[in-house]
Amino acid sequence: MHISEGVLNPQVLITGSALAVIGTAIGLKKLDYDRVPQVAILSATFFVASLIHIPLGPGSVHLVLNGLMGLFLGWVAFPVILVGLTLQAILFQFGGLTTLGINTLNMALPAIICYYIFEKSAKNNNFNLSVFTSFLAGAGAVFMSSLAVALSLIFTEESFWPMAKLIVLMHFPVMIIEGLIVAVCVQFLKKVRPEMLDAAYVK
Amino acid sequence: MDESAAIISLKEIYFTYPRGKQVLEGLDFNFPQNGRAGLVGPTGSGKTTLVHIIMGLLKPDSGRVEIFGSRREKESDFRDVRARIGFLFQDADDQLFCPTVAEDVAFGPLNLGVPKSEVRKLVKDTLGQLELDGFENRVTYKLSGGEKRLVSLATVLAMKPEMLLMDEPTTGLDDKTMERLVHLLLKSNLPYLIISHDNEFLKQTTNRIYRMNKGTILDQVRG
Amino acid sequence: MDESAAIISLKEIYFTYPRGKQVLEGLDFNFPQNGRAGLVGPTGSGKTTLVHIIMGLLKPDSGRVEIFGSRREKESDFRDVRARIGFLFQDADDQLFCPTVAEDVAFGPLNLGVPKSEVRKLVKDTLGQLELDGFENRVTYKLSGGEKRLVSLATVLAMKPEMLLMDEPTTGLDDKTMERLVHLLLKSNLPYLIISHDNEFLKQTTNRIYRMNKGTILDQVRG
Amino acid sequence: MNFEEFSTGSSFIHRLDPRIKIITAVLFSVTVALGDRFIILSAALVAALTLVLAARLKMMRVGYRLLIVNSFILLLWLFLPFSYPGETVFAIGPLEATREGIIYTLSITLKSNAIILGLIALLATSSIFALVHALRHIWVPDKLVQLFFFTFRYFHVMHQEYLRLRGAMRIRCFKPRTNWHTYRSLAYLVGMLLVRSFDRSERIYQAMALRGYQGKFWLLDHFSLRINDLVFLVISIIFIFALAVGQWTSLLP
Repeated sequence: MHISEGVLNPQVLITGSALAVIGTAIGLKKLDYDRVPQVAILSATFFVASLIHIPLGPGSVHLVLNGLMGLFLGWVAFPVILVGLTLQAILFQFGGLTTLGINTLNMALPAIICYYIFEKSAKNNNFNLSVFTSFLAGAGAVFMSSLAVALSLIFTEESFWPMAKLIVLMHFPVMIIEGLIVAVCVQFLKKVRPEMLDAAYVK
Repeated sequence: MDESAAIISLKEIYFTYPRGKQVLEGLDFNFPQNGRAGLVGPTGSGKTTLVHIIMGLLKPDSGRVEIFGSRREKESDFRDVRARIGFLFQDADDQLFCPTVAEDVAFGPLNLGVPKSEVRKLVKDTLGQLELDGFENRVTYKLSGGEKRLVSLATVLAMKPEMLLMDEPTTGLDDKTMERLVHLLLKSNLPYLIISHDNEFLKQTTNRIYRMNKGTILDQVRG
Repeated sequence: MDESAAIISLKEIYFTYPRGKQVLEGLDFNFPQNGRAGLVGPTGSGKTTLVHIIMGLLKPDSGRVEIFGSRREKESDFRDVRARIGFLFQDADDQLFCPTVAEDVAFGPLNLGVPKSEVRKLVKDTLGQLELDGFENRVTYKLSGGEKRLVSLATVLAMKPEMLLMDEPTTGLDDKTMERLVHLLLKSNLPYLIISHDNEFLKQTTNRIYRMNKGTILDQVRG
Repeated sequence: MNFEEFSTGSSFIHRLDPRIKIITAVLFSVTVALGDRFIILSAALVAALTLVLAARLKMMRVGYRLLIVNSFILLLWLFLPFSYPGETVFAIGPLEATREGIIYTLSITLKSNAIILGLIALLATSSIFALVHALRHIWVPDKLVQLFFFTFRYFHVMHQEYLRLRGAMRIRCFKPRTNWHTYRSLAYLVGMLLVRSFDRSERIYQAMALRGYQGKFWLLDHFSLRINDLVFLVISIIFIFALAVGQWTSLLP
C-alpha cells in the first residue's frame, strides 16, 4: 500500500514526514540496543512474508501484516516499518524517498492503534476471544491503512475522491484475508511457541 | 539394465548453479522398478541436486528427465511425480510446518483432494503404521529429532507414494529410531533411493549402491 | 585423569529445560589440557546443552562448573571464559552479523578492548592464517557456505582463544573446505572439543571421543 | 533471487562515494517532488535518464521496474483526467476528460518517473551494505542504521528458510487456491517462519554475547572522498539548484 513518488502535495508530504519522525523517535527510544537484532530478524521475517502471493479469485494479493507487527512491536512498529519501506524503495523502487514519511505513517499508525486496542485480548488464553480480536487486528489495520492512503490523496487534491473510494473498496477482500491469516498465525504461535508472544520486544 | 523398466530415467543431465559452479556434467541415471538403492559420494558431488531435479525443484540446464514413463519438463509435469514419489528432506525441520502432527500428516492428502472425512482415518492409520499412535495432537515443533524424522516420513507415506527418495535420513538419529527406520523400510514394499553417508545403514536397507563422482554416476551392485 | 590438569571440569550437572524435559542428569566431564576430542551422540542427547553450559549461555539447575581452574557461577564469571574459549556455532549465519568480513573479524577484539589501530593488523593476520587473504571487504552474506565457515572460524581465532569448542563444524562443507579445516585444526596448537556426526572428520582431527547417552557422558579413548 | 541486481557494475556512478549518492538522491527527490512546472520536471526526467544510461544498467530490467511502479500511475490515468475540474477535451460516455486533469496527471507521471529513475541510478547502484556504512557517517541515528542493516542481513537468511519450506509444501503437491485450506496453510507457513526467526534471533544474540558484545557496534572506516566524488556533488548541486530556481522564480517562461 505505497503511494508513489510525485503524487502527493508538499503539505501532505511534510506533515507525514514530521509525524513519522516523531513516531520513529518514540519507537527507537522504546527499543533497547540489546533488542535490535531480535527485532530486526522479526522485521526481516515480516518483509519476507509480505512477498508471499495469497491467491484471491483470478489474481493474488500480498500480505501487509502491519496489524500483526503492531501486536508484537507496539511503537517499535514505526522504525521497523520505516526500515522495511526504505529497503523496498531502494531495492524495488516501491514508494520512494519523499513519500517514506507519509507511507510509514499510514502503515505504522494503524499498527499502534491495534496494539493499544487488541494486544492483551489477542494474546489471551480464551481461544474465541483471541481468534476474534486477532482477526480484528489484522483486518482493522489494513482497513485503517487504506483509509489513511485515501485521506492522503484527498488532502492533496479533491479530484482524488473517486480513486480514493476505489482504493478503500479494493482493500476489503485484502482485509478479510489478512484478518484470517493473522488470526490463524496468532493461534499457531500460542500453541507452538508461546514464549514468543510473551517476549518483550519493547521497553 | 532394461531402460523401459526404469521408474526414473535421466539422460545427459547438465546442471550449473547460478554462482557458476557446474555440479552435474552429462549425468545418466536409470532407477529400476523395485530398486532399493543407496546414493553415495563426497559432499558437494551433486547428490542433493540430483534428487531435487528428480522432484522438479530444480530444472536442469539440459538433458532429458523421464519419470514413470513420461517425459517431465514443465512445473505441471512434476505435480504427478510429486504425488507418486515421496521425498524426505535432509532436515525434518524444513519439512514440517503445521502446528500439530495430525495437520502436518493431513496436508499432503488434502492437497491431493482426499475428502476430509477420509483424511482423519488416513492420518490415524499412517501414524499407527509408524508406531506413532496417539501423536495426532502433539506439537510437531516440540518433538525430539527422532520423532520429527518419523513424522516427516508419515507426512510422505500418507500420500501413498509409489517410491521413496530420502536425503540423509539417519543424520542425528539415536540407535533406537534408526532400528525402527530400518525395520519400517524393510517391511514396506516400496522401492527407494537413499542418499546417505552411513554405510552400515545402507548395507541393511539397500542392495545396490550408486556412487556420484565429478557430476556423473557410477553404478555398482553389491552382492 | 588428573583433574587438576583439566581445562574444563563439570561435576554432577543437572539441567532441565523450562518445558520440563531433563537433558543432563548428573553429568561429570573433565576436559584435559591439550585435549583434542570429539563429542558424539544422537540429536537431543544434550550435546549442545552441554557446550552452552560451558560457555555460560545456560545455567545448570545444580552441579559445579570449573573452567581454567576457577569456579564459574555468575554471568560475570563467564566473561573471562568467553574471551578464552572460542565457540563456533553450527550455523555460520548466526555468527556473521557484521556487514563486511573485516568488521566481523574485528568485532570480538574491539569488544575485548584491543585498540583500533592494532585491530586492522590483527584482522589481516588472522585472515592470512586461514588463507583468506583479501577477504576484508567481502560482504559476509554473499560468501559461499565454506567461506562462511572459515570466516566464522576467523572471527573466533581473532580473539586469541586458548581453546576451541565447535558445534557441527562440517555441516554443509564441500570436501575441499573440509580438508582445509582439518589442516587448520591439526596445525593449530589449540586444544579443542568438536561436536560432530561426521566420524571421518573426527577420526582425522581428534584422538578421543566422548559419547553422550541419557544425559551423561561415556569417555572412550581411541587408539 | 538477486535483490540488488543493479548494484554490481563498474560505471563511474557505481564507484561514487555512497554518501554523495544519498545526499544527491535526497536533494533531487525533494526538489522534483515539490516542483510542478513542466519544463523543470522534463529537465529532471532527462537528467535522471542520463544518469541511468551513464550507469550502464540493463535497460530491459530498468524498463521492467518502471512498468511495475507505473501501475499505480496507470490507475491515476483512469481516474484523474475525468475527476479533475476544468475544460472538457473529450468524453467517453458520461465521463468527460478535462485539459487541466490531463496536464495534472501528466505532471505526476513525469515527477514520479524522474524520481524513480533517479533512485535507480543513485541508490540501487550501491550495495545495501555500502549505503549502511554511508548512513552511519551522516545524520541517521545509529540504532536505526543497525536495525536497517540487521533487517537486510537476515532478510536473506529468512528468505532462504522461506524458500525451503515453500519447496517442502510444493513437494507435497500444495497448489495455492482461493480457499480456506490455502489460507490456513500459508498462515502456518508465516507462523513457522516467525518461530524460526525467534529461535535464530536468540542464537545470534548468544553469538554476539560470546564475542563480548556490550551494546556497541564498531565502525571501521571505509570511505575517503575522491576528486570525482566532489566534482559529481558540485555538478549535481548546481543542477538541482537550477531546477529550484527555474521552479520558484520567474526566470523561465
